[in-house]
Amino acid sequence: MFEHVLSFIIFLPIVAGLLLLATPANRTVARFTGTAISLAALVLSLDLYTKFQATGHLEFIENIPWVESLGINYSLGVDGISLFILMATSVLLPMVYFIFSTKEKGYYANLLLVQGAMTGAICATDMVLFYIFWEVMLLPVFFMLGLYGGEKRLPATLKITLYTIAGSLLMLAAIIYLGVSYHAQFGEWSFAMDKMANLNLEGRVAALAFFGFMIAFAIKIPLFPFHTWLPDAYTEAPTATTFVLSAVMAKIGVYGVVRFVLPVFDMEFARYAILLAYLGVIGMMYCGIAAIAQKDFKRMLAFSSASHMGIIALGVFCMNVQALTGSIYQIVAHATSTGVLFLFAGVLEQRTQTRSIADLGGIAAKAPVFALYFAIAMLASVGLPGTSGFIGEFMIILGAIKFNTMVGVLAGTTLIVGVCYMLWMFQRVFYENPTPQSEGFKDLSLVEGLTFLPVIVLIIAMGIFPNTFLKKITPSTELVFSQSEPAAVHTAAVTPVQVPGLNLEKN
Amino acid sequence: MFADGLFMLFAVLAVLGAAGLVLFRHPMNGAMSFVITLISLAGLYALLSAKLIFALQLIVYAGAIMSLIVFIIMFLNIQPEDLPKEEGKLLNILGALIIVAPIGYFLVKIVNRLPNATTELLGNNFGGVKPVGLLLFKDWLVPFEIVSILLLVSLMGALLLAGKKKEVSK
Amino acid sequence: MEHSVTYLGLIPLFPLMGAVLIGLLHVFTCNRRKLPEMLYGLLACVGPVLSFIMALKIFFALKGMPADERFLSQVAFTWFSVGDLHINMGFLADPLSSLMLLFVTLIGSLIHIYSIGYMKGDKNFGKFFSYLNLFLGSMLILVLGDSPVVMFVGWEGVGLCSYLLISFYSDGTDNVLAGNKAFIVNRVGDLGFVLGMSFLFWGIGSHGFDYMSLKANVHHLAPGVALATCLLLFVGATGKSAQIPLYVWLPDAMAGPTPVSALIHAATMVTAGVYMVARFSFLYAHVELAGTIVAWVGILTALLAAIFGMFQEDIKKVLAYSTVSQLGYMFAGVGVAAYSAGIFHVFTHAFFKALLFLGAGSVICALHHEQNIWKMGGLKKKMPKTYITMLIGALALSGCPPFSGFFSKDEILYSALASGHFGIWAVGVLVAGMTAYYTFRMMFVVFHGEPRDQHAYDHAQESPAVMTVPLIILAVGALFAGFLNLPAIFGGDQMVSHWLAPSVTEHHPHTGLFVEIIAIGASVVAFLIGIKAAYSRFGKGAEEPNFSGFADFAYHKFYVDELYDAVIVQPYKRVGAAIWKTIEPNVTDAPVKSVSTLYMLLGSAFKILQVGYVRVYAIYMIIGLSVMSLFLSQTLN
Amino acid sequence: MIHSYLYLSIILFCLGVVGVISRRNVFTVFMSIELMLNSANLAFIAFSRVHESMDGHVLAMMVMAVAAAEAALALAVVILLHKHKSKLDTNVFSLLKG
Repeated sequence: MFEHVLSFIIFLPIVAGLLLLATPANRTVARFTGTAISLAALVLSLDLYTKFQATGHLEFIENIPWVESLGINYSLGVDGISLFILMATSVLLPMVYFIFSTKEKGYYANLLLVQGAMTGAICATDMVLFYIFWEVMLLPVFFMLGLYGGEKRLPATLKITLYTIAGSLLMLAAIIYLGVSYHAQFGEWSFAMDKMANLNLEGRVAALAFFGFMIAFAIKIPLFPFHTWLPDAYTEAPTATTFVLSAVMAKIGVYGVVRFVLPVFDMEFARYAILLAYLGVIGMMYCGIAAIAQKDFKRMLAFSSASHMGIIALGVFCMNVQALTGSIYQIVAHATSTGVLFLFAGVLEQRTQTRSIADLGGIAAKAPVFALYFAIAMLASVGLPGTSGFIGEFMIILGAIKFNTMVGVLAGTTLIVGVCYMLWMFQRVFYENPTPQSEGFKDLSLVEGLTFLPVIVLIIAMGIFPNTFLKKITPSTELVFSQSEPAAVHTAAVTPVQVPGLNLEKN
Repeated sequence: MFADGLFMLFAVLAVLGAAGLVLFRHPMNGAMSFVITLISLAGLYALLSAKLIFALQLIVYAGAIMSLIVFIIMFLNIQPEDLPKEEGKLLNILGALIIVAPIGYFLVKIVNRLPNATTELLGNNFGGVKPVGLLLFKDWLVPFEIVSILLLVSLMGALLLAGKKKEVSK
Repeated sequence: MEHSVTYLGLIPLFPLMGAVLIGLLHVFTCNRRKLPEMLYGLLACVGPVLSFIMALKIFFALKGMPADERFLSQVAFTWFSVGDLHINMGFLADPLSSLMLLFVTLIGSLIHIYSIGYMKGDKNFGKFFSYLNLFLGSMLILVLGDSPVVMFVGWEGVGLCSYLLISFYSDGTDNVLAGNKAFIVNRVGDLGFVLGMSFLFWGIGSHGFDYMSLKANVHHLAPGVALATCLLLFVGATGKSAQIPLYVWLPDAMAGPTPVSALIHAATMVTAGVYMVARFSFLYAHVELAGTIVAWVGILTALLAAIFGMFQEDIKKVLAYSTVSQLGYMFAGVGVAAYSAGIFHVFTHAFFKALLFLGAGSVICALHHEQNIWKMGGLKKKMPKTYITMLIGALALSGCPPFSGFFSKDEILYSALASGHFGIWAVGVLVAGMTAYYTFRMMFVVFHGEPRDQHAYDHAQESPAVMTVPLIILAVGALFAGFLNLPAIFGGDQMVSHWLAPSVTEHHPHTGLFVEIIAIGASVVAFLIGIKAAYSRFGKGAEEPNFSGFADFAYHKFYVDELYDAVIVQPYKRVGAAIWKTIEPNVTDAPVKSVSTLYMLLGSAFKILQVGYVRVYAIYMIIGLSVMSLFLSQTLN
Repeated sequence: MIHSYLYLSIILFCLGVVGVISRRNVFTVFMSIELMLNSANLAFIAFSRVHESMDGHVLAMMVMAVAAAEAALALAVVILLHKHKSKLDTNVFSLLKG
């Protein structure tokens, strides 16, 4: 069984979700199934984690021919990069079932489906398979948002649909282009990710394919200026959906860039990295500044999430091992901080029946445990050393400085931008005097407290002992750059597009 | 030559009947001229050695279906004032002809590319009941069954529509 | 040269564990039933006292070694390691950090004890001590960290505690705003710190990023990068140590409880910037220009803060500006490469400023949280212990020989003069006079003359022993700490300077006795003029003055806060609102919106064709067919 | 020779189309559709003769069956229409208007 552990992690939730939809199970059964299945996936993932060798290469490979005439395989595998995102998915999702109990059967079924599909997208090493999981993971989100969302859910659903479908189609075109190019260059059909890295891509069409991939991932991440679906969707979606979107799904965009774009389009990447890096930095500042103007705390967190995603994406574009590792680390850190903040926002909303910052106040005195948890997650989100947020952010800024001084300095402003809106929000909601809505605020119950405890512990552990986690990631990230060593000779000849900015070496 | 003469006769009758259908104001007149078309078509089928179809055209089409239509027209007891007032009918028809002309031209062009063939009457039981029936129940069995279902469905549909009368009156 | 030990990590760990323990106890009991304050008090004091004992142990361990081998280090574990970036969670105790350790733990312990009295009856008693312990732990990490990154952990940790403690009375909006301001302004500095670290790493960090390796490789650093690094790190220092242009948070930070002001915003945290510059002395010694900039920024801050201090009416703000001013001196000291002088001033300042703050706290407590000096007066008789101890502190602050402040400040001014920074020296002497003036203005108004608020005066009484004993201990420190670094001219042997020598890169300029006498003489004269002016103006009791002209301008702190608000805060908010209200819907969202608008337009255009008659739809279809046929018939011949 | 049959089929088809799109009387429209079906039948039979294969005959029978089904339904609809609106005008059906 163990050689198919990845398939189990992927298909256990999917099958359970479909069964739930097909059978007339009631809400309680659905919730229980969801909890049990997600915990089972967690156990399997933990087992996987402990057995992971950290060689830097793919492990737990499964490879079954699927559409042989086109060289499409059902192939799975994890390396340090994907393992980490997989773990984030498996560890964080079970929480959702414990906290919010008042949802319908279909909601839990969709949650299970999205979990399986996301895991599939993370583990897939064949581009077509990845594309299929990528599309499948979007569907449950549409349903959860459109069926169970807030008041303005329909425009939000429409927007996210328009955006993501547009991106996905571009990616599909690019994938087909890659397959055809592979056939043209090597005489056989294949969509395997590792073979694609051998492709020699040049010219205008390759650039178009590169942008096809990049736009699809940029929309998912979301990178400025493709982020406008995010505030609406994050605000209107039910809490657990927002959590899934921000904690994991957005990260698959970044992961896609690392896994598919970086090895395959090394030349294009080297050429356009500076532009993309600026987009990341601008997005970080833009969304961070916009966050301060929000009156709705969920929307504020949405902008904060977009702001952080800008910096995470930046880490990938900096093309050095520190920044890339920082990004991967920050992906999980962000899931444990901002993602969990969304859950806390859900708790707040559930108890006070309001999302307006102005309606709240003085909660710290009413609910010290909740305030403590919230504060820890918030501090991790602003990157305080000793919490998970610092390590990644520091390495990204460090890498960005090497990549381009100007970008690095701008990236550094995340330290200031983040703290402004977070403190402002914390002050209004948790300090000052209680308002009528927060008057009877109840602290976290024992179950809730225990549910959140592992994440809080994880935040601290990731801040104090990051190396235990980094040991699994770094072999893979170091390989990303050592593999493209021959390509690096190429890329040295590539002139990056000219953007104002200083270079450290020139100083 | 005799066959050509017959063809010309039937063809002219068919076109005239069709033109009458399009031009007559009252549907009863139209139906009558359409019957002429159908009967002349039956004759043409016979010239093409389609014996069974010739018979069916006369019995089913000219006989059954047209009787039904005529019956309904009479049943409704249509007065000339019930008919839609079609001002500029001829103009409409002229416009329609202009629209349709390219289609006809295109089809004619296609036909011109086909090899011409003679249409002598064929013996050896071509188009007779037995060979057509064998073909129908061997090669075309499934479509045949589907058509039968279609007929059944339309029958029930007609019944349902007729049955709606009561609900409406309520 | 380095000696590996295993107990360094324990020093910050004691208070940190105390913080976690107290914090958890508080969080889980505060809304149910209150635990006795004594329990929290005892728990809170255990950590700092244990750390102090360890600090003593380290001090004596170092003392027992040869001078150039005084380095104790411990690598607790690999913190993170990616590529050639290799950061250990490592601690380093050398003369510099051991000196810091000693006074931080000593003053920290005293203030913990004092706080038991000061915070009596507060409903968040446990929370307070949890934060205080957390602060001490972070400060010790800052001091002990063996690489800039570990120092940054403490650096941010103390910033966090500062935020938490300033906004401790969290039901008042102003307090929380002051906390926010402190954190955000500090973050601006931290940006500089992080960028400085990054430059340093890409410059010379790949051979190891701890101070020892950096020091060994510093000559590989390109001059431009070195200057940039120095200045960026100094930006970090200006944030933490409240220098121009980031000093604005410190006066507002007085919103926190007074022991916090004493411990964090006077004695320890705010001196972290000076400590950091001294830590990087090898770097600053490498780039002379950077040092000069640091010195000038420092001395100008000293001048500016002294001007502000002369016109304040809140007793804690007077002290806050004097802290800013004294920090300016310290930077002037480290800027002119007199690192030991700067650190020595940190050391003495910690004693007398903590003393002054605690004394002020005692006064504030006695007057039921009245902080306006114009509502006090004549307290000398009511609170003799507080008065005498505060007088010692004030004399030390004003630089009266032989109090500790005199020696340390004089050392700085002498170094500035001796190294040829004449302007800095001149401004420094001027500021010394102003310091004496505003310090004694405060003392005279508060303790001398007639009571201005008879009711409050009648209820005032001397604070309990738990508060006065730390005052007395600190007063002893403020009196005698100066003798530790007695210069040769007074028959001393500059113990502190010699002690620090292995840690900092400095060279003592050799000048004649004459220069030294000029320096001392000028300082003493400035002190006398200052105190005379204060006495003639306020000695016999004075009423609250009405300010006009320059004084009014200074009373409003040159409107710097308003300027920052108008130039940075408001535009920032406005940009945020503009993005949200204008740019987001009209610019970035425009492509998506235009797609949907396009579809709507097309829809309404095609709607005209939808007449509803099936016949017309048939006509459309036939027209389509017809057009297609026309086209296709072209292809046939 | 066979061309003549096909030309006739085209002429009848075009007349049927003209009837459908230019007339408003439901019966005429309906019978025009029948006319088009018949023109198709003619083409079937003609091609059947050319290829000397009887599949066309079978198809023609199918078309007749469809025509019969259509007649049954269409006439039912016409009756309803007449009942409700007392009109035989196709313009009465305008529910599809956007």
